[in-house]
Amino acid sequence: MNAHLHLWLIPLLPFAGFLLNGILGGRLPKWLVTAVALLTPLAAFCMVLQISLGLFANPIAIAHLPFVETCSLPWINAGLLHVNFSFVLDQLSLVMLLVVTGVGFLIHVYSVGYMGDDKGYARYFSYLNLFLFFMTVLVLAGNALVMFIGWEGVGLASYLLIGFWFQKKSAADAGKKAFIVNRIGDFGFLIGMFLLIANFGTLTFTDIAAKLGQDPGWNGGVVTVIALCLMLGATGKSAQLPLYIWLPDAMEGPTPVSALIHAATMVTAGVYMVARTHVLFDHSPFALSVVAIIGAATAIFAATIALVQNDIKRVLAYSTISQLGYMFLGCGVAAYSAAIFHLMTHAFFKALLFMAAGSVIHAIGGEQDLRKMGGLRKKLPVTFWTMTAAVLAIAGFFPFAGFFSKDAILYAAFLQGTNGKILWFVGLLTALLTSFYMFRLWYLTFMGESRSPEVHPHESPWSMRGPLVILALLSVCGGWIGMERFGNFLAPSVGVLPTEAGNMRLEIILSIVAVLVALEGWLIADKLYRRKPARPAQYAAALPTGYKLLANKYYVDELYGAVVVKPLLGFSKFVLEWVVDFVILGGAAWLLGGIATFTGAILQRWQSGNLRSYAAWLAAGAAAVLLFLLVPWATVLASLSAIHLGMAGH
Amino acid sequence: MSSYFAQEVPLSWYLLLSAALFSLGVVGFLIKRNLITVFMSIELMLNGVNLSFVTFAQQWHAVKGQIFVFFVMMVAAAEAAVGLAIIIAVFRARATLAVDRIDLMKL
Amino acid sequence: MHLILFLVFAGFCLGGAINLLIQSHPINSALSLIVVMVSLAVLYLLLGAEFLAAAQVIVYAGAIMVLFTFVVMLLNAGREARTMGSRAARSIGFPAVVAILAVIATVILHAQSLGVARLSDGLTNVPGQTNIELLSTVLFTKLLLPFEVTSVLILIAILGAVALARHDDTDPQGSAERTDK
Amino acid sequence: MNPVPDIFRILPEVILTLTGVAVMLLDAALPPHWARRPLGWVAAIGTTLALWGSLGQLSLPEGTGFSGTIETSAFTVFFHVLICGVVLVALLLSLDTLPEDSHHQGEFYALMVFGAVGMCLLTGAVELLLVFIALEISSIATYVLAGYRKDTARGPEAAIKYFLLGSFATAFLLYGVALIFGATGTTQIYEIARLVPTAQNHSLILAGLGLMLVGILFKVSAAPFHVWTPDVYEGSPTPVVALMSTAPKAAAFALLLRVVYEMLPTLRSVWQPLLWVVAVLSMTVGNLAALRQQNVKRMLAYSSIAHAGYLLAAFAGLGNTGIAAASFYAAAYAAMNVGIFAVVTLVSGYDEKLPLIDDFRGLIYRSPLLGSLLIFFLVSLVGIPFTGGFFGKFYSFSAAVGGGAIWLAIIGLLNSGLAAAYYLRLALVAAQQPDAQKPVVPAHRVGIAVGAALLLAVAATLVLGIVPGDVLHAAEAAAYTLQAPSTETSAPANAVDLKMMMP
Amino acid sequence: MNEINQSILTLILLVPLAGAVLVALVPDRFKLPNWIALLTALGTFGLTLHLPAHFSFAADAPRFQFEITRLWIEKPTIFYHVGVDGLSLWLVVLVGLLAPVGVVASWNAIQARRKLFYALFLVQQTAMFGVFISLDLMVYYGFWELSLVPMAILIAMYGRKDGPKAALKFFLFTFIPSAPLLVAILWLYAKTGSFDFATLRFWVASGALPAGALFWVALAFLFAFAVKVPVFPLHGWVADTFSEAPVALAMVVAGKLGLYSMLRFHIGLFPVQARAVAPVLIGLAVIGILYGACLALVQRDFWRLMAYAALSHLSLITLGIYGLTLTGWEGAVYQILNHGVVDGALFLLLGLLYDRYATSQINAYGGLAAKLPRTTTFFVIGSLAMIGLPMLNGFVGEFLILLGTFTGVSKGWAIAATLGVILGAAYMLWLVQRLFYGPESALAASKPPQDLRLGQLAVLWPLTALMLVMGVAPMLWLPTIETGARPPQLRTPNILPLVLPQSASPTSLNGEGQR
Repeated sequence: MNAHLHLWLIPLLPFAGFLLNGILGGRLPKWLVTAVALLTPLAAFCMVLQISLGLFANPIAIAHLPFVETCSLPWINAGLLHVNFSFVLDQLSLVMLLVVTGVGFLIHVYSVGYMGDDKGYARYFSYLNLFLFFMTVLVLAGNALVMFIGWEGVGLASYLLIGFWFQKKSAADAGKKAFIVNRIGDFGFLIGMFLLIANFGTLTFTDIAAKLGQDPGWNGGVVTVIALCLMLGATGKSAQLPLYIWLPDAMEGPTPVSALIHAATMVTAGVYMVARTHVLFDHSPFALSVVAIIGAATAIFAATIALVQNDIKRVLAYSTISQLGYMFLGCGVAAYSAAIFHLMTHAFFKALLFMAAGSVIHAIGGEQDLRKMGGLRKKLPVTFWTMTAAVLAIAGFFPFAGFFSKDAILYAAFLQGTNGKILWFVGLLTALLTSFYMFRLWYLTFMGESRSPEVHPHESPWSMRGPLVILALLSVCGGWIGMERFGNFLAPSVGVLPTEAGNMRLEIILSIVAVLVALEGWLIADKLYRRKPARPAQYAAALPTGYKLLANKYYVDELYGAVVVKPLLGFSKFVLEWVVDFVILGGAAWLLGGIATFTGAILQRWQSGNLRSYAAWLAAGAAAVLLFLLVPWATVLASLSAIHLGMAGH
Repeated sequence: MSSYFAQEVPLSWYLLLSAALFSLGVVGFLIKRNLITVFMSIELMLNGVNLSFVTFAQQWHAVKGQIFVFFVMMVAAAEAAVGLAIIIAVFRARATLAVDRIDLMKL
Repeated sequence: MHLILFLVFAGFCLGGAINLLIQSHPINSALSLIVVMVSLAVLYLLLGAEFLAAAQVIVYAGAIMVLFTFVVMLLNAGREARTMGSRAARSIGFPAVVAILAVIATVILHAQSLGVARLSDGLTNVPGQTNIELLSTVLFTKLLLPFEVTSVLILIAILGAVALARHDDTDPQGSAERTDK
Repeated sequence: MNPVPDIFRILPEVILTLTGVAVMLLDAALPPHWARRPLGWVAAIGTTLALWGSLGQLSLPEGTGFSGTIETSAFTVFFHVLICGVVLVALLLSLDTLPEDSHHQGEFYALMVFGAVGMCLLTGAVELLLVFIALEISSIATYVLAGYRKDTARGPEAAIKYFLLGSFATAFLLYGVALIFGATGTTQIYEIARLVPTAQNHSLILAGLGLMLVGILFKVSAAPFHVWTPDVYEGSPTPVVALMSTAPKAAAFALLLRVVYEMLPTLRSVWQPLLWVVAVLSMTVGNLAALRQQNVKRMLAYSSIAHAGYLLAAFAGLGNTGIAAASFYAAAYAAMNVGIFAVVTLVSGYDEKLPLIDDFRGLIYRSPLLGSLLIFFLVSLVGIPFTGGFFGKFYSFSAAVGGGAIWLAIIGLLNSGLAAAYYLRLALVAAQQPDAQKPVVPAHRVGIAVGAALLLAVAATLVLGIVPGDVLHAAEAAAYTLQAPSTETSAPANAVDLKMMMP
Repeated sequence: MNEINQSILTLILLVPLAGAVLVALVPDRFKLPNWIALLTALGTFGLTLHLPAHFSFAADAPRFQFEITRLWIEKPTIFYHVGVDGLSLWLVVLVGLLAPVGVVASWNAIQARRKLFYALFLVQQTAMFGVFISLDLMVYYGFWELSLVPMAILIAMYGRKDGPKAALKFFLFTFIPSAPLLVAILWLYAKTGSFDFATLRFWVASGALPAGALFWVALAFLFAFAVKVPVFPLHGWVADTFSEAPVALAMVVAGKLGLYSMLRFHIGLFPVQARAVAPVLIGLAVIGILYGACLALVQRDFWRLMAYAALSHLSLITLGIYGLTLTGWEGAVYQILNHGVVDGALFLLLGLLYDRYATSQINAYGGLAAKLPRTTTFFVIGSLAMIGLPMLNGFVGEFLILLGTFTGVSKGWAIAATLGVILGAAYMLWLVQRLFYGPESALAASKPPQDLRLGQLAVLWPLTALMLVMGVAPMLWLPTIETGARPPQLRTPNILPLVLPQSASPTSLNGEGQR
């Protein structure tokens, strides 16, 4: 195996871009900023491409994967903790790298057009590069702690980019919220790492896998706890129940950011992490079923909310959550490669959807409300056609990319016994909803007449249209690799698909069912939003409770506010600050001081200023001294003389 | 009856007298309301002490006790001079000799 | 005889002392104190301290008490004003005095091998030496330094008395403060 | 028999007496309209000579003179130097702060110098008669000085309070001497020490000890004999307070050391607990009462009561350690206290227009030098390391701990924490922004004499805090000479056999 | 070179003192005091860098290096005995590093009476150095107490609203507990006749001293240190001190001294007794972490917020120390360094904000990011380091401490502590948001923008770079710290030799009398 892959260059290239643009960006000419910003991810992408081409060309090399590259100097070597900067290249990270750098680069290009007029142009690109740096670190990480660098780092980049327009209070709030909610997930990750060190003495993924493999005794128990802790981390980063709440708010960021971070790459980190640590999950059926249930629940839960959202980006955000739920469902049924497959195709079409949405928003002057769009099909042809490809892909129509990956997950779920059937059914239902709300979005945006006639939309510049086209191609063809080939490729990293028990016919039947369901969704949307546009409002009026519940996202934010945030703040404010800090602790100090001063005041009264009372005190002192000296002495004298006399008597 | 005409008296009687005089001096300090009489009470105390010295000088046949008394007298004289001068100064400053009024400074 | 003399003059002493306390006019108190001192002089005689008896009369009764009476006259001190007394003086002071007296009396009464006083019982065993000779010998040999140092004491007393009692012609400050109470 | 001429045994006292007489005579001889300030310089020079003379006494063999009435030893030299130093500082301080038109400047200086004679004698006296005379000399001098501002209402009041209570306490002391004389038949300290173990009437000795302690503890203003202190300090001129809060106290402590360690070492088991209690009482009472004081001098008076308590804690120490610690503390206390009163004099003025703590507000802005010095001395009084106050406290409590009195040390150090509250209050007031509304009288100009005085005090406080080795060495030598080695071996405090004192 | 090694610690002590004297002597013109203070601080920092450069890691190297022992006072025997080991080495450097930061932070903030300020500031430096290098308990105690005075005076004189009160509070809170400490030291001396660290350690370990008394002695030590850190219920002084203290002092007031003293003089001297009270300390530390974080969440004043944040972070370090694991110790010492660096930067920035806008009410701020981009950037980086973002320094220490607690102490406590650490992000980011983000506030609009100047950048850049370097390459520091926590002669893995329960280690001289 080639020992000179220089994997460390992949993250460091964008990092260099970050440093250059971050420190000097304000003073560089715009073209230079653009060049730096684009060339560094491009170089990284090219490197990844070169590596993968080299690998594909050389099957022996593939057989030697994973390739681990470790910094010769340790990062932390203290006490129990021995961690190096180590990067690992295997099939899993290769796929992820391709997606991350590839889609990442496209979004960089897209951003050149989208953010062209922004004052913080250099700052924006430096953050974007920073994100790529952390994301590649996350993907390449050879141990959990290095992964944690990327893990927290992407959170940071996300925080910075969501709050990019920091003067908008909602944007700054959303950034903060994203970071803090992610931190709750990180809590689980941290505990998981502690448990790993406590039980395995290492954080290196390959060592953990080896140790788990050596001893068949590892099953359930602590492994479950570790897996669940890691899962908690994953739910934070990948916006699963119950920690998904930050993702819809994250749409406050610039749209390319939503495309890159909150759709294509960062939010999939949780899925990636589960796949990366799949050996742990494999040893804990309980953890796996938790993953599957969370995934399925999130998928349908988010899909229902997406049904009624009016903000184009929020619909996409909830659809992202829902699709991530699919991926977790895939992981939960141990179909890791299917999950990763869906991750990849999802990256294509979801990035495309966001970018197309961005293109729409860009075209109509920043408007994001679906109710004010419509009839854009003619005005924005490129956007329309690419968007259509993406909608078909996400709805799961054959032969678009989404069909293959979603199908693989549902199939894998179906094979998991009775529970699997339920999961499958939930997934199917979600597919129906997905199809419906995506076509709803499609109709509202492009079909019919324009509902805001005063705006004059215009197609985006080529820097934006180019990536759309490329991604549209990928959305169409991305799934043609086929699940089987993809699964076989990934098998060394994440194990084989548990689909051997099934058969071709079943798979085809299920596929047809899925496509029919998607079609049904389209038809309903077509009926409601093309043929009878008045119906949705009527339905909403007919079911006010349900509609309100959905429109308000099940009041989850409010629930968290009422159950967690407000009590915490109130408790801190009143119980801790007021009662404990001020009354009890402050009171104790005050009381001590008060006692001293009070005693002092009493002692001062001693000092009456009157000579005669002074003399009285002196006399009293003298008497006290005399009594002190003589009274005990007298008793001692008496007893001693008694002894003396007694002795003398003898 | 003959004991009343005894030629000797226990020294402890003298000492008790001395203690009594001393205590009366202390009491005087406590109850007198005039600076001068307060000062006199101190003289009374000193006289009580002197009696003790003389008595003990007799007890030990040590002349030092008597000499001590002699010095106490000298000191008393000196003290009287200074003390009375201070009393005069007080009177000039405050126009009173009442002990209880000399309480400007307190607490 | 000795006993009677002792009892009589001890009685005078105590009576004078008590009278000193109960008289409210300073002059009466001063006269009572003179009674005490003269009686003490007699007791000194009984204890064989002739020199001291003389000194007591001359120095104490003669000089010091004259000074007292002089100052009483000078300041025209009248009866003691019935000022509000100090409660502490009574409530703390009297028990304290009682305690002191009790302790000392107990100590004296428990003292062992205390002798007796006899008339004309000299301090010296050397034949032909009087008490006064002995006293002066000791005073000017062994206790020379204290004696000499006394001169400093006297000097300082004079200096102090002059400094305090001399009336200043000018009154640079304090006149304002004099009236404050 | 005695190879040293007796006059050398009292060399400093002689020099001081001559100086005093010279000042007095010059004061009388000079025309009335001439300035009396040079007399102060004469007195200062005389005091310096006396200091030098007492250092010269170190070369004398240790021993007594004048038929065993006065002693010259490292102990006496230590305290002589201390007293002369303090008197010197007080003189220099008075030189610049006494008003020019003050009528009795000459007498003032003479009284200070004569007072020093008494204090020096007090530390050297080994004959109770001389102790009594010396005590009276120093007392009378301070009585008069306390009432020196006789034109004010407070001056004579301070004097009469000090005088009457002082005489009252001296009467107790005298009674105590009488009882001890009665028990042993002598008033010579060594002889008493020799006779006490075999004396018959021990209760008499104890009563005598108790009564003597009343007188001595009054002089050091230890609770409950402290009541005079705040009133007298408040009414006396501040330069005099600088003197009388330090020098007579040091002398009285020397006397106390001599009485308990040299005269009655065999009664350690009796006096040690007593002093233990007095120490705790003094520091607690002093500190608590000082907390609420508004008048600076009264506050410092209470603080000096507390310091007496800290010093008395050293008496819980065994033999040499305790004596050395107490002596060292006396020195440290003298240095910082004379310093702070010097600063207070300069700020409040001789006529004390600014007596309250609030009047010190913004001192460091008005006069950075005085403000810094005030804070410096306060820091030393708090007992912060690298100042004399710290090592004083350190040695004192170290001796207490060494003597097994851990609780005493804990109470004492907690007390010093309490004390920090009011010291710091003053320091912080001085560091505050001055009140623009309230016009303040400018502080005294710091002249040569006062400058020298402050320099001496600062230098002494710093030397005692940074390189205390030499002084401690001297204190230990003093301790060694005070306590005969034979009694040193008589083991731990509470192990004194009571039977030894039985007939 | 040997002579330099001999005298380097003394020089480090004396140079700031000399600078203080010089500052006191020069006239207050042309910013002379500032420059002298700055040069002195930089010079001292340069001197401190000599220490790590010449510290020997050899297995046979003595634990304490650059040692000097000179008799100071004969009786009681006090030695001027100084030296550094792995625990104190970097702390000395840290103090040296923070000095120029402090001077820069005060450069414009202190306009009046600069001489006094800088002189006392430099004296404070000496005192802090003294605490870290003293190996004689009396000398140590001297510096320990001395460090209070300049601080109190400076808080009183340069406080913002109610300086004197805060100064009094600070002084009493920290001074009174040192009374039992002194008694304990005196007791040790009375029993052993020595103030020397090594000697006393031998004595304590030998079992010759009464165990019951030793328990109380150790407790007295701990009490004094715990107040100074501060540990949870003893933190009453922190908030007021932080809101009043000049920036240059607020950066140094909390933490370091007390934490170091715990390591060296509580656990180091009384391992058995420390082990006995460790559970209590662990509990208090965890409470402190959560308590500080919760209170920081609801503060309206950014100084107070930083105070409670400091309580939280310092409690975390305390947890690392009293977890008594090697991992935790290394993390704790490292975290002390991190805390110093990060707090230095954050306080500098907050101080600048306060100087310009004259308020510390968080609500008054908002939307500063557009006007002060550099300030914002540095503040955000500092905040991120503070909340433990990987690659920045805070993470390494935090992780090690939590890991040590998790594996060596108790999972429950570790989880609770981790929760507190997570909360840290909430209050810091909320602070960042309220100060810098959102719409521009009236306050921000009222003053012309003035971003960081050259001098401030010259300090902030190195500090920020240091945060990154310390996060990426902690191995530049950790091995040194390890030699302090576990001397090179002892290579028993993962166990602190100091706290071996039984006599498994040759240096632990546990006798029968102790258990």
